[in-house]
Amino acid sequence: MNNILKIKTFYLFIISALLLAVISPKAEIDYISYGIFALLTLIILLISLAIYRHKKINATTIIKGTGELVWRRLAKNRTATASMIILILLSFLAILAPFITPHDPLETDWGALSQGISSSHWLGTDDMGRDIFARNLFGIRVAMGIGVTAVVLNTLIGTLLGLLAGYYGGKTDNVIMRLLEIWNAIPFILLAIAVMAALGTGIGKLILIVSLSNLMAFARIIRGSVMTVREFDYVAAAKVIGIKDFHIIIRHIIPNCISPILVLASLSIGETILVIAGLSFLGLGIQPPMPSLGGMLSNGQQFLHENLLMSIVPGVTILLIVLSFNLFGDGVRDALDSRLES
Amino acid sequence: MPLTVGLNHKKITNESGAPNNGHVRPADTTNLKNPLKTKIYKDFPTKCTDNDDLLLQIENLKTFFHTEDGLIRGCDGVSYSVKKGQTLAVVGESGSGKSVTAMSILKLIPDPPGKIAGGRILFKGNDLLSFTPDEMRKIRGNEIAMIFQEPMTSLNPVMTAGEQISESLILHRGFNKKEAMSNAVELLSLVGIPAPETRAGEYPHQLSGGMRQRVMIAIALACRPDLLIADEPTSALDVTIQAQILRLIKKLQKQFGMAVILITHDMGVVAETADMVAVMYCGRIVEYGTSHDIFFSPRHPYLKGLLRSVLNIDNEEDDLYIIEGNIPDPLNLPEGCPFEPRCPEKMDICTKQRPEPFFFGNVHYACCWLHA
Amino acid sequence: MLNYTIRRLLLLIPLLFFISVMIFGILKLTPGDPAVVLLGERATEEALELTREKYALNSPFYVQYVKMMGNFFTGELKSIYYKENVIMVVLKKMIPTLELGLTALMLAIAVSIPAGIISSVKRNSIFDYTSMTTALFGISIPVFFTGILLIYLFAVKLKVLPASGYGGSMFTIEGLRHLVMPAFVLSFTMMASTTRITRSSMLDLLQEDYIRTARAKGVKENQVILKHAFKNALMPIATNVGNQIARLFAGAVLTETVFAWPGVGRLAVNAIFRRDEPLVFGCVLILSVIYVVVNLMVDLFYGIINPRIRYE
Amino acid sequence: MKNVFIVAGLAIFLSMGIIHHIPCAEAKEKVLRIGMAKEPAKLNPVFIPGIYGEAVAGNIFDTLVSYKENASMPTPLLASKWEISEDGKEYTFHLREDVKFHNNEKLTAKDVKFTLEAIMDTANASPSKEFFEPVERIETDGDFIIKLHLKNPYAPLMLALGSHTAGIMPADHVKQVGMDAFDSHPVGTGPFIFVEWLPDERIVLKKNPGYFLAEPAIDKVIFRPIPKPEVMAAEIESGGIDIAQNLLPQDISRLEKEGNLNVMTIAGLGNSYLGFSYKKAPFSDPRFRKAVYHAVPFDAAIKGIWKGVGERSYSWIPDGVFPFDTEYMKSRALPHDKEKAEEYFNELKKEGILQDGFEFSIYTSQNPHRVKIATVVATELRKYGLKAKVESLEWGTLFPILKNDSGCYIMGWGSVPDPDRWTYKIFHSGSTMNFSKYELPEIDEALDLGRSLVSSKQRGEQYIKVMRKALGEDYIHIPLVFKSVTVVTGKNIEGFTPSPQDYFHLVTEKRNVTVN
Repeated sequence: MNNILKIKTFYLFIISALLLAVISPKAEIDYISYGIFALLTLIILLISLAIYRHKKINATTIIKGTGELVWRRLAKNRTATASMIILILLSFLAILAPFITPHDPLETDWGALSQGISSSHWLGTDDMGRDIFARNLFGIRVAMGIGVTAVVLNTLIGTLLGLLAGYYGGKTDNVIMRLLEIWNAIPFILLAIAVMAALGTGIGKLILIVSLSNLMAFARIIRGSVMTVREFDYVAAAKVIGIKDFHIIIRHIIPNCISPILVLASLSIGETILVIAGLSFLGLGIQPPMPSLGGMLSNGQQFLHENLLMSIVPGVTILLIVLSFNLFGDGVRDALDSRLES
Repeated sequence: MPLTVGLNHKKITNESGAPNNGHVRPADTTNLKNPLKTKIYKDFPTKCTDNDDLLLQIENLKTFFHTEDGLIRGCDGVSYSVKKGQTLAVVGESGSGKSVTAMSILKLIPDPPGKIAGGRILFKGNDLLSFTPDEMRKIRGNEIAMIFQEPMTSLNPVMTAGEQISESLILHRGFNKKEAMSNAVELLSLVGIPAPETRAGEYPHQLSGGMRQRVMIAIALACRPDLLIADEPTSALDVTIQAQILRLIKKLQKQFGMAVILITHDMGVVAETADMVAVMYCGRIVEYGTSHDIFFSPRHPYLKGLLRSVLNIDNEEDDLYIIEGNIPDPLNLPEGCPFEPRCPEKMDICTKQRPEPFFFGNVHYACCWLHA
Repeated sequence: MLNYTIRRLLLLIPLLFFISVMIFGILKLTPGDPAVVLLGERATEEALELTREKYALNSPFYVQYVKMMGNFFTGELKSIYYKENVIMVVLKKMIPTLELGLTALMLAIAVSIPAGIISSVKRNSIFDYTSMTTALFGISIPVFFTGILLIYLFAVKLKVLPASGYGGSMFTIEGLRHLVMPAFVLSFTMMASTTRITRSSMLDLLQEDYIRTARAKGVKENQVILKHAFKNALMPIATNVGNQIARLFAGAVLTETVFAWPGVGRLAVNAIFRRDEPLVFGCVLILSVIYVVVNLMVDLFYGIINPRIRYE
Repeated sequence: MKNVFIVAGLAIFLSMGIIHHIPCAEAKEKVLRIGMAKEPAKLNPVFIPGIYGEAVAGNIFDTLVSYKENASMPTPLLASKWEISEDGKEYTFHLREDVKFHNNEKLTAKDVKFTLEAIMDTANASPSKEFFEPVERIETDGDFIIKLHLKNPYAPLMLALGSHTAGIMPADHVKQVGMDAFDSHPVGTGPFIFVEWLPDERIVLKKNPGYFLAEPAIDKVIFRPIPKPEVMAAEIESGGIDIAQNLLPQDISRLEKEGNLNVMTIAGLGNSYLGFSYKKAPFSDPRFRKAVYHAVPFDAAIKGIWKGVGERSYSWIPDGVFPFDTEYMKSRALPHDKEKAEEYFNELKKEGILQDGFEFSIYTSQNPHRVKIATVVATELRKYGLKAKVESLEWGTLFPILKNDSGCYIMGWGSVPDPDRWTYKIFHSGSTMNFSKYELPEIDEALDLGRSLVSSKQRGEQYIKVMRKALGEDYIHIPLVFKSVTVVTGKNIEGFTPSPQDYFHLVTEKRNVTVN
């Protein structure tokens, strides 16, 4: 039993279980967030058990799986681990937002306009008397939530296109790449604005448009690695013995392109969050009364004299989120790209 | 081991070796006296005799690498010398420190993590280690030149062959662009490249492996160096091209009276070209002598093993002889003789103490307790 | 090389056709009525009808498209809001855009390439750490946040630089004073990512064998770095600069909004908000053409610096 | 290789400098720089759709009568005197004979006739056509007398003739050049002559030395559109402009405290209101509208958002403008009362008119204050299970949505101090601006009477009837705020006072603004 304590994720599980217990009395404030957090704790438990079992089985063999090697190299990289910790902290804050702040982010308090930091409002209030700390937390939730979903979608679509173009080559490759070239030629932000103005704003449309943003980058890299993998003999061998394309792609091609996908995905999360913040800064994306970091920043620009906090807090939060994702991305790239040792 | 080309048909001249006064032996003699056979020079002659035909003399060179995991002794007290026009072959498995020694001569060891920790490198009488970077630069490419193993990656892909050759001419001989280019074309024809004018304007990716190696040689010989260090020049080429390149080096050596240090792991190449041979293992020379001594009276078990594992057509044994095990971990070298774990004739003393050189005649020596 | 360029330029035509169809499609989806923008609050119904007639706003989809494309190329496509030929309106805004964009581009390259080279040569030195951390901040900080901070610091507090707006051509003092902050903000992100790319590609290249050959030839160290290593690093750097230029357009829109800079990006954004369909159509088309041409220039630049790529 | 790259970059740089004209050096002339919140869409009076066009046109063109100094009393300008017949159907104007256009053509009655007929001509689709609806025939008597014949008496005609959208244009010149070209290069009789218009950058006017009232004291006027209010504040502080308008309340109070700029505030005529649909459920049910009135702390919110720049409004008719009925309307305002709101909402939910979690949008323009008040309403209504979303849209998108019954919206009007101007078109069932689709026969009847009656006392009664029914009983709108007009000028500007309609009057019979 004792070596289960050696696994870090188990500690994560203990912390989140503790948190779960602590906030359970206040659960009725926001059942959904409480539910999500409970689910997350369960997932962390399952992961730590899986690692524990994995460690027990091949405790003897010295040969480490590539996954473990990569994880070890990532763990060794101090900045990457620091960024992971910050990200975990931020996501906990985001999910547990309703339980942390006493204030509702939308609640206006006309008596307390643009107040500085005080015991009741930890980061002061904005021009409509709303608690900046609360709005910031919900802003993180929105920014990270949309950012990650958009990137996941972006990765899936980009990889699919890259796979099709790379694997089948010839005409399909040509068609897909030409279309992507056209899609890439239109300056993205104008396209986003035009679509938003056309279809109206809202989170769903925001995710949709952002997830179509840099398909070209994904497709080109995946296509490249698929083409190299396709030339290997074992792929030819698989074809020879009659395995259907689909299986070949799943079993042979994708595992070999995982590392470029992972690297590009983790590096592009930061950028996607910046794009989302940019769109809400221009007044698209998330509409009031929902809080959004970009929106708070653009509103804050009118109160530079009176209340600088209104601009500094959301700006620094975006910076912190994007910085940790970029550090994490660099860590993943260095870990996967063995040639470039630190 | 690549199949050697007819080992025995090359006539080995039984040079007794030039008078070896002033020949230098490794300094750190151990305390154990050697009662029987050979004289041991306790310490170095203080002033090295400036024998006019002695070009390069390395004395107890130590090059260490301070890596995160610990200290790696790339080259641990190596001494050898080269005379004008002479070819010294440095042989050993990869990781034996032969390249490190060569690179240390030109001080091309990347500073972090590598450092030249001790010893002297006397070139034409003065110690290169005391040279300033500028002085070193005057030597590199001008008096000592070097060619490398990988022709594919050793040429700058965005510069034409002609430009890369004329660069050292412009640098050391002060030629202007036009002069240097015409000289480069000459050099290209010298190294046997057909239609040199067109080739000079072409980029490395347009040339074949053999041709690129010839361009490398042309670059090295641009300023008629006195010493050419060839770090496994033929290992990456196929056998037919290999022979051409070796013959080319031999011809140019004669033509310019140039000394050559040939680093290789292929005994066949050694047999064909070398006057003197140094066998290295784990950063040290384990046997040194004329090629005749090495091939006909090998003393060190490692050398014997090397020679036996060379494929030989007229050798009846059907299975191939291999030297057991592999090179010890450089981070923690064994106490005694580094070859001890793999040595078929090892004794218990081998595990306790490092053997020092025992001489057979005045040139040929081997570091092995068998001959104590 | 020449016929490759011509072929790429010919490729532009189908590209433009697709882009224009796509933009037109999006515009048609947009609710709202451009005629209203023209007439404003007190417009009567038949007055609106008249305007729609004038701009053929309610004829079938493809008729409008053909009409619009025709007008665009013959130069009669008039912006509803500016009452002027679309191409002229965009050209008038082109100068501030170019001034901002090119200054940012030059600033970024001038700073990032030396910084990248030095930090790759002096690895893990203080210079390396500082430039890498600033670079990391550069790609993480939102463009408009830096903008707001600078406005607060230099315009509001120190009152040294004008808060925003365009002060005339950059060759006048007033013009320059207005250009300083927006150019810096726009170039900061680009500077950051180019430095990172330069450093990592230089690090790779300095391990290459031909660098060792160059040193063995006795070439001076800074020659080795500049002539041999950097010349090979130009390609990954050019790729990065290529797609940075794409971000330059997007970033420019945000920077132009924060600094009220009358650039083409902001013109397009306002046009979209104002439902000025002809102007939106013209703007996005011209911006896309510029973007494609710039990418072509980057590819040609490849051809020059990389002998391996011979454009047949 | 590298230097080719650098040389190319420099070449582009230099070429840009040359083709961009170097601005003419400003000699020591008196220049007044005015910051405007929005760029005028049009300068041709017939086409001017909004107050920003009127503000600039006011300095280029002259009108028959002027309301510049006194917003409710017409004073002579191009017309030295005028008579109105008893039945109010015939207006005769006597023009001054010493007036010349900027292109030296003499001003005559045919120019006035041409301008008014251009406004009435449907082909020009003029936004101010409806204000000249009652005019039947215009005849000129010689060069300097002009007669207007009306179908029926129409009191607000004088206001229409005094508004800058009725600036007199040179007939021959316009016929020759055409309306559109005239719009990009207007020629009038006013104190300033049009020089150039760089869209989104500036509009430049120079002084008209031969102006009949007086030679303007400033040589040149530059109007600079600065859409973002915080940027306007920074520009006036850093001396980039001399006169700034529409600043944010927090900047106004700060500048007042700092005291190194003149800050002048006067009551405004612009009213913002929260409107409901009269036809679409659940907004059509008065209880829903009353519930919303109770649910939102309007007084506190308006004070918090508009701060000193506006005071709460209880009716469409501002305080101090006839008919004076503010006291009664104030008494009809509903206090912030959560229980009452809850009660109404539950009633509606019980009767099935309102479902729980009812989703709807509050449509508003992009004016930051209106977006904030809409956010407050949305936030408060969430407490009663209503999911409200704020949609702040550009005018072009907003107008069609409002026209076909948006349900719930925030709009605002500002105009001349005559009740007809913004009651007729807001409450009359026929008017396109009646976004609430408010339709009551007795309201229509009262409004028509208000237009045709001559004596202001009788007209006043009609408007009081309309206000009390629409706002006091039906609560079809919740009036929000009368935004006061604040103008900030540098200390070196003399003689300038703000106008209730955000106009910039530089030269009138009483003032001649100077820059020293």
